[in-house]
Amino acid sequence: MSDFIDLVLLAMLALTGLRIIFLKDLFAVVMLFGIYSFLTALIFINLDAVDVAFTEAAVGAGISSVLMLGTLALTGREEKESSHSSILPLIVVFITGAALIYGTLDMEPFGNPDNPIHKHVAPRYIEDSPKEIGLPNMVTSVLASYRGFDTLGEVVVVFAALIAVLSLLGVPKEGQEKAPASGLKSHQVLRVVAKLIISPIILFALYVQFHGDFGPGGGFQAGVIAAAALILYALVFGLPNAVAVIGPRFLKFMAAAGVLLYASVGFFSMYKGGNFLDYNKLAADPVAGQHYGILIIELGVGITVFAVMLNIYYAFGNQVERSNIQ
Amino acid sequence: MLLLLDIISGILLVTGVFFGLSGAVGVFKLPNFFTRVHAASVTDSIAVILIVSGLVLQTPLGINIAKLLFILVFLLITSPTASHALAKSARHGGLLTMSELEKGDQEEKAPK
Amino acid sequence: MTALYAVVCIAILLVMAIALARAFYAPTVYDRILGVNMFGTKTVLFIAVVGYLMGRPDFLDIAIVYALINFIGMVAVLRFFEYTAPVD
Amino acid sequence: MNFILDHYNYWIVVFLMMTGFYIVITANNLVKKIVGLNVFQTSVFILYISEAKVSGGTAPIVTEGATLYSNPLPHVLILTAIVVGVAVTAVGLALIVRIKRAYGTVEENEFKKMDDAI
Repeated sequence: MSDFIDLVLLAMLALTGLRIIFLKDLFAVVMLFGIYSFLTALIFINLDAVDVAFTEAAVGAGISSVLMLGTLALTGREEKESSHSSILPLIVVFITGAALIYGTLDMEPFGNPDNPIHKHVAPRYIEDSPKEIGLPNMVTSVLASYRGFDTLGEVVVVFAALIAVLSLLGVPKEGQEKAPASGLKSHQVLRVVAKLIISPIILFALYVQFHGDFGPGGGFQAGVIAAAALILYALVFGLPNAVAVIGPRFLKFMAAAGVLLYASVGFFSMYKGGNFLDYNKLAADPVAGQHYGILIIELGVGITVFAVMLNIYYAFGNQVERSNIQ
Repeated sequence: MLLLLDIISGILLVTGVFFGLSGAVGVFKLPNFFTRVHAASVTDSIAVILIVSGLVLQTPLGINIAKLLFILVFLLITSPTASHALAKSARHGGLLTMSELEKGDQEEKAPK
Repeated sequence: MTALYAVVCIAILLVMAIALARAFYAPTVYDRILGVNMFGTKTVLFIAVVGYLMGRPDFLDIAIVYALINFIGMVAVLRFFEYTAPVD
Repeated sequence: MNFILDHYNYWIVVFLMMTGFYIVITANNLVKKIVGLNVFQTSVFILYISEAKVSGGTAPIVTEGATLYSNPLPHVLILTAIVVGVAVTAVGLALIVRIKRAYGTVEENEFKKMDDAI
């Protein structure tokens, strides 16, 4: 049954990818890209990667689509007719594809438990991490503890992306008294419903943040979901109102604070006599130390991701509103 | 008792799926956008109610029931809202209803 | 029960395929959005049922996220229309 | 039949990768190029997650009665890759917005022509 679902979902995915090539309306392309992300996440669930599916659904389908729609509002919907001839690219693509297909023939059969990838470090993680870390979710254990330094790098990359976007687009000004009212003013029902559901979304984000050790979830996903709640607020009630709730300057501070919180755990464990990010030293009992360490760094990840995603949205939304006024 | 629960939830699931399929057919077969959005949104809501309650009957008491109920309530709030807002937006965007089309005897001017 | 879940899964996949076809070939731009929205709702149900089919129903969180993102995506699309009127 | 089932995932991955590649090299519009890049990127994600799957296994969250778990390591790599991917997409889109402001167009051939004219 699982194989059958896999077949059908992958076929749908391939068709969606093919359709994206031929559509000239960029709005339709972005809509199909949203479906594409949703389908990818479904495939991840079917292949047992629930944490990844969680991230892809929230980040890939949610934030990317919103950002792409914002860009389209600035750059226009129509793709112009291509001036290239499509013969040469087709030849290149077919040759590369044929070479890759030839390469896959040597690959291990899909799903076989004896594949080399399952023989090296994975058994160590699967057998020992519940004892060493004391958490049921192995993905969180590996992400936050065994590969904690790697994750610190990722968080810094996300932070750097925020700096890049802000230096390209600038930040919306705070405290404008005469900010033009915007938002979906004519949709009364939508405004009432949005008011109703924003607080449950934030509550759910907190649940994902702190339940990530036991089920799918964690800092990355929780940050994005919390940002999505405020993006919903900004979409329905207008950007100036959202900026009044959490301003971009405070968000910049938050993004840096999350990274620093993460790094400070590392330095604190060095101060306690361990290596960088060695949580065993954080408490008398190593397992309890791991718990504290993972809790704090997940919090740092969540804060940074929330601040970065929301601030990037602010930067794009500000551009859209400004071009709308002119 | 357990068998009875199985039968009830089976009936709920199957009817839910039936409504889902009929909505999907309606989205293709009906002639006008407003009739299509009607088909999609009404059957969406009833399918969600039936399928989720069918699953609730199969779940032991615990956090999973709470999650299922949260999904149910959330979808029941947001899905009709989205359909309503979409139909309203289409109306402002210039789509005409069927009766208006007959009255004015003009072709549906559809933005592509 | 497992056989029933499998049947329900296949039926929902069929509905998803039809909604996908609507999103591929839409007479108006609103039909495309309708297809995408319908696809999203059916996906939520699909995840819930697949959890029961695989015997691990504790992954309903993902279904909640789907429902949420689907709604936000919808609102973003409507907001997009405020800026660029879809009528030519 | 077994041979097809064993390699089906990889073939679809190659197909998607080539789809994304084709979009990137043929599209003139920069937004579409970004979509193509994302399609390409997602195909790599699916490749990693397919490798991690163990038939008959379950999601790598400890539960009673399960002995066979899928490989958690690729999941971790891809989880962070998705977030970084979106951050990179955001930077790309910001660049596109600036290009639109500077040249008035986001079609590659058009602003290349303007560059050559200078």
